[in-house]
Amino acid sequence: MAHKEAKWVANDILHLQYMVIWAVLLVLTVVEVIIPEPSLVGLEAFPRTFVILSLIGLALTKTILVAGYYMHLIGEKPAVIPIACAPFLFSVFLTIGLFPYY
Amino acid sequence: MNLANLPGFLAPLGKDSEKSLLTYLLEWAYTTDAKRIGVMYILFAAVCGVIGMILSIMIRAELATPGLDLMTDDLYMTLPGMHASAMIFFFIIPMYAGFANLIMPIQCGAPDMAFPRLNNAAFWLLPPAAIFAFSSYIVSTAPQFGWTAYPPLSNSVYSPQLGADLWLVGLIIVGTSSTMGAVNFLSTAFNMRCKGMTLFQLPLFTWAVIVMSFLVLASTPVLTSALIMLNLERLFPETFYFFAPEGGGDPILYQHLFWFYSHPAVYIMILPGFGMVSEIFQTFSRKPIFGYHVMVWSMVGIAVLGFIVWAHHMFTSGIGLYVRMAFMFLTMLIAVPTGIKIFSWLGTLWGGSLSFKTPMLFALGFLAMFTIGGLSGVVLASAAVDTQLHDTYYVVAHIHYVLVAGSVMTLFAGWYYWWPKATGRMYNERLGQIHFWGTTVFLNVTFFVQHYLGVQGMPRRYADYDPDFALGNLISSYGSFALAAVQIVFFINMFISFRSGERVGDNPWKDGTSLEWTIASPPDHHQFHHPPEWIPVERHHGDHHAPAAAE
Amino acid sequence: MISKRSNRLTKATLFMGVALAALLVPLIAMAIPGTGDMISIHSPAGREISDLYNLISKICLVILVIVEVVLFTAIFKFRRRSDDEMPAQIHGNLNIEIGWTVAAAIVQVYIGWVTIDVMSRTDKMPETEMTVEAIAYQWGWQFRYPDHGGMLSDDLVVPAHKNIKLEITSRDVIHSIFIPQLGVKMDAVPGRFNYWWFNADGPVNQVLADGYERVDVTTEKRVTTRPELKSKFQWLYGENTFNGRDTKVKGLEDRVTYMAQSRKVEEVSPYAKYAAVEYDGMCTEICGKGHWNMYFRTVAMTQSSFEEWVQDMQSGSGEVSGEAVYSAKCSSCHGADGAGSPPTFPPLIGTEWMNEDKKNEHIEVVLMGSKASTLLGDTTIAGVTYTGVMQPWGEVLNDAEVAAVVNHERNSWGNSGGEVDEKMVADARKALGLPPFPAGGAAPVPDSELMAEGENLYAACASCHGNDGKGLTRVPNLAGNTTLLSDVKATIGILVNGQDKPNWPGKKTAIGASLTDRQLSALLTYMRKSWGNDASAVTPSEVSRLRDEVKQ
Amino acid sequence: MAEMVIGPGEESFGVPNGKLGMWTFLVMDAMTFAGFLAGYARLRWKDPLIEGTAWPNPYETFGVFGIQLTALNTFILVCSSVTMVHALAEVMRGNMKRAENWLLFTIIGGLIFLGIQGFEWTHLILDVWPYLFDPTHSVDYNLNFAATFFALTGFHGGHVSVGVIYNLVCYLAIRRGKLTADDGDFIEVAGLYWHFVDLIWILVFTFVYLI
Repeated sequence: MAHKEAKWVANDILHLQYMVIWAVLLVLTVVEVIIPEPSLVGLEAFPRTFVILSLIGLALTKTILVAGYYMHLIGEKPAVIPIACAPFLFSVFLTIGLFPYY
Repeated sequence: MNLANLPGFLAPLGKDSEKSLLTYLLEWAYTTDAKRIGVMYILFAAVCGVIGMILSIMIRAELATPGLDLMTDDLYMTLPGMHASAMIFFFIIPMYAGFANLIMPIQCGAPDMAFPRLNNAAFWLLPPAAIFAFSSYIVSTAPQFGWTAYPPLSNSVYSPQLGADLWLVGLIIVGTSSTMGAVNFLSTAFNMRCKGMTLFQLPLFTWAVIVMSFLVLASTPVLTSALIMLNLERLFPETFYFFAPEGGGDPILYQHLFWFYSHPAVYIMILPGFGMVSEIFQTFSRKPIFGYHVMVWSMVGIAVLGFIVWAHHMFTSGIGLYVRMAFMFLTMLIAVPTGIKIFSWLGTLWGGSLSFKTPMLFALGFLAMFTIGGLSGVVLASAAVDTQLHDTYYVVAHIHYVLVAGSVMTLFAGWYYWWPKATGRMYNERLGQIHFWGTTVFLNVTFFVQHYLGVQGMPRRYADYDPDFALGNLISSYGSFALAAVQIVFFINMFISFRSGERVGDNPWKDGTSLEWTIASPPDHHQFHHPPEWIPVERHHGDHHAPAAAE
Repeated sequence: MISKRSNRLTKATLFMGVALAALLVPLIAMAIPGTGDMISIHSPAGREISDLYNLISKICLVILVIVEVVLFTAIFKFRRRSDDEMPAQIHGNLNIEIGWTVAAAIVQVYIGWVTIDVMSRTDKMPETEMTVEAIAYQWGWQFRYPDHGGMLSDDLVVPAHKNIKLEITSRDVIHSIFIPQLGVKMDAVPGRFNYWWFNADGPVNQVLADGYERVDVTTEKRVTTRPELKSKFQWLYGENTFNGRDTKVKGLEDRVTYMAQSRKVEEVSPYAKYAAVEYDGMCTEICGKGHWNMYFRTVAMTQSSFEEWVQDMQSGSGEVSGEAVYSAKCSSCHGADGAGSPPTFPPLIGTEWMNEDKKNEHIEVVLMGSKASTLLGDTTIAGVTYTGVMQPWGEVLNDAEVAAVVNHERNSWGNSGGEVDEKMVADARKALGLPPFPAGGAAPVPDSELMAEGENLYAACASCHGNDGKGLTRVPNLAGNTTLLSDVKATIGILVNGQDKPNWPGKKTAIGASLTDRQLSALLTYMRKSWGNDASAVTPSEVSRLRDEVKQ
Repeated sequence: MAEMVIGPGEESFGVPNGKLGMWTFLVMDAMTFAGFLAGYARLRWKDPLIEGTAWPNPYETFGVFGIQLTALNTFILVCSSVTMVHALAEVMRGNMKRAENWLLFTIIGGLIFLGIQGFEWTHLILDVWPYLFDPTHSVDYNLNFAATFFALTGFHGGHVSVGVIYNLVCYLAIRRGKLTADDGDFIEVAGLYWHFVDLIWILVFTFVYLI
């Protein structure tokens, strides 16, 4: 089938790449745990909006990392990427619409 | 009619299934052939359509005269909800899925759907879901909270009956089945198109199915999550308080989630209809569609805008003033792509050479009356007017003009259009026209009157009403009885035609230009003996009569 | 279809006939006032909505006519003459497409703009003179008048020509208040208040209100009782069937109010003796079995007759008939004949509660509904378990009404369970810890509501008395204040008349005078129950009684 | 007559059918979680003045140890994502033996995650929220904190168990030799689902546990 020729190039580089991404994810998780309760590392509490925004930002970066490298979206054919990003768009519509403006 | 000489894909495959009907039916049950699954979807949807129609006749019979004379309000209150769910979830959407299964793989030049076994599983989720939903009448009182099931009416305190649980589970299963179908349609359309059939060579019906599948994929799961939340709250009332105000919940949350699904759902219920009508106008006016790219992008426009307008169903639920203004303005914008499509169809008709066979009659009837539905939608969209007209019979009139004069008319048009292709036999033209004129006239008699009832202030889902509205309801009831009677002509026509209609060749309408008119009718099990090769051509009629199917 | 040999003349006339029909049909539709004008013409917002509806309908009809005319001309002009006819294969024309896209967009934006303009006037809440709380419950409405000591009424009675603010909520499921003639429509969602306003400035027929001439009330009697239905087509020629525009003001004396099944068809409306006009009100959000039966009346009265009505209601004049209360509140579940509707609502005939010694349990069931101690878990009578939920009617019915309905149930349909009087009901309320609700008194306001309101009101006092009630130097300390806790009358006296003691830093202003009974009772309840004080709540009816005695 | 194999046509996007099907399925699944998360967001935005709707701070309710345990849980799920990717890389490279082992680690990672999640549920139901089963207890904060917690983590837990079964099927197929080196697509699609489950957990973990 046409798809087979794209052999995975130089697999050992890939291994290293996965490990790097794994380490980054680990660090981000640790940071995420510390931000809402900085007293764990002796800092005093951050302002509430900073906590929320940074947590959401970190979560999204981790999501993009996993989707990009582990789900091979990086080297994927361009047609799949809009399909992959569609749910983010629609969930943003839903969440904005749901805000209780009263 | 012994089984052996059934033509094309209807013919039994195995030796022993020729002899015994049971094995033949089992063969159909396990089939992975998209055309057979399409036929099964259509038959299932037709049965549920009849059930829905019977429920609507019970409603109109009760409302014919003021006063609760035919049934108690206990039974009546179940009818609007069950009529709506029967029609929406078990008639219109499965019927469109049936035509999509039957026609779309052929139009793409694909041998079959991308995941044949998933296709079969998606169909076989529907009958159990229908049994779940309709058995609520037998097991205990059916749900009395309409098809919208707003909590707290739909929670375990105010509708404790088992029927409500059954209905909810039935709906979740239907949602899963239609998303499975959508996954299949998208994979087939994107991945299995034959040589030369690029995305912008696809016929408009296939484009409509693609856009419908995307709508299904992104909206049905939100309904599933809303129904799961409601079910959790019904089963464990002390733990889950999603929609119970005393526990910190919010009933408006359910309405938001429900309408986030249900507005794209109304576009799911009309877009394939747009696709069918575009195909029929091209064939019967011997002219390519007016503005192919505009038609495709307006369908995509309707789909995307469809996701950001849902709160116009909740104008009177107490959401903020500026939220209402925002959603009202977006709803106004969504009328633009629909308007473009209607004008493009008029452009297709203009300058063509129109032949008035039954499919064309239904398509023209659709175009004439769907405009009324669309415009009463524009009237309802303006939030100030909606405060007076919300949940009155004006909304019922708008719903039925858009759904009956919209989706059902396109379904009839598609049925008559592809009946010769699917069965190899021509229907009786005279009966078809009687069916068309009967449906059109009685449809208007039934539903146009309801505009006035709504403006006069007659609320929806009422078992009994103030006698001021007696005359309007009388006319509407007589119209609906006649509308139901005319459908018998349709079934007679189809039975006669299947048994003894005259046989037709590959291109019965002589002007079909898409791939399905190049293969035998009914197509064989594997419709394309060799992968077809579509010569990208501006789909001219006439000189280039039928695309070359490389033998 | 069309015969081949028709010559040019007939073809032309045929074409003209069709084009004319395509034009006339929508115009005829337009002529029937149903589409042109709404019936919500009895309030300014309603009139504006009606005019907006008129405008949008006209725009839509113009578009409809264009589409239909183009469609029908295309059908007749381009019908296939000969079989091998081949039309020009055009693929669309970009500037036409851009043209109608822009045209459609402009029309939509215009409609959107006009609607936003109207909404800014109708949906925004103007300053209102009176507030009425509309409380929906399963299959009925109840209106509380906080400005008149929390008085309860089954009909929305308001002074005409005044901006009325409706605070709409529900006690169980989602309902929706809908008064078509006044253009009022808002959902009643449990757990939150939705707000709407209206000003019933329609013609009040008895008194020549300023600028409105007396509208003659036609005397045609339109009896709507069921046996009349034999002559169904009598409606066709009836005066107000289908001509849409409600020119005739539904005069009070002769309009037989059709109150569907639950309420008897009253020959003369109970508001006949006031100078008023009536409009129907109903529910439009599906709320279960009795959704179709939640009629109430909106009665717009002149100011003088409104005060007269308030006096009548508060003095509780007129003895309460148990049968009327039963048919209004209980028959939709327990059936007019007391047989109930298995398996949801239990029958009342011959059950154990009816015999002699179960009087108090019967009262408790009526007061507490499903939460009554005797009803914990599903009630099973003669083997059938009943899952229906019963309203706690104690909040809705006062002692006289409870006694009347209990007596009615105990002595009809063959039951003979003896008599019950108001005092027993009042004692039962005290035993159950429910706030007292004597006949004519104000509906008991739950303490939590009073506390919440009191807290907001106290913000004004905090500047001197401090948030903790201790207050600044030499300002009386409210925590543990003896007069506040023991002598409510003296406290009201201070608040209503103000006081000036030599050693106080400032004069105590008479803020109580400007507060309504409910606000004053809320403030007192808050002060008597916070900062360690634990005294009983003060009800609005008590405040209104003491206020008169104390006023100098 | 050449047997028509049901594979991608000439004009396909160059993506195997399975992957395209799985991605469209993941769009659907993500929207289900979007429905739950939007519901969670709306329930949380209730104004805290109304008594009984104040949202507790997750750190106090779960306790610092609870949060750290869940962070470990997230880390385990990320590890199982990594082992899944390695398994896929090995299948692509052809030595199925190593791929089999990596897949085994993925399954074990999934099971550990479910175990910790189960432990946390029992701990929460029995100790932190006894009001669930015995009405005498009560909690002053918004009851929907527990409701949304159970809905989100329960629904995600269901997806993880389906993912573990899915991986188990792949693992047995490789062991029995049913899946050979050139069946990379099958494993890749299983990997897609597993990474999706991990991705959703990252979002659910942030919203339910941290914010």
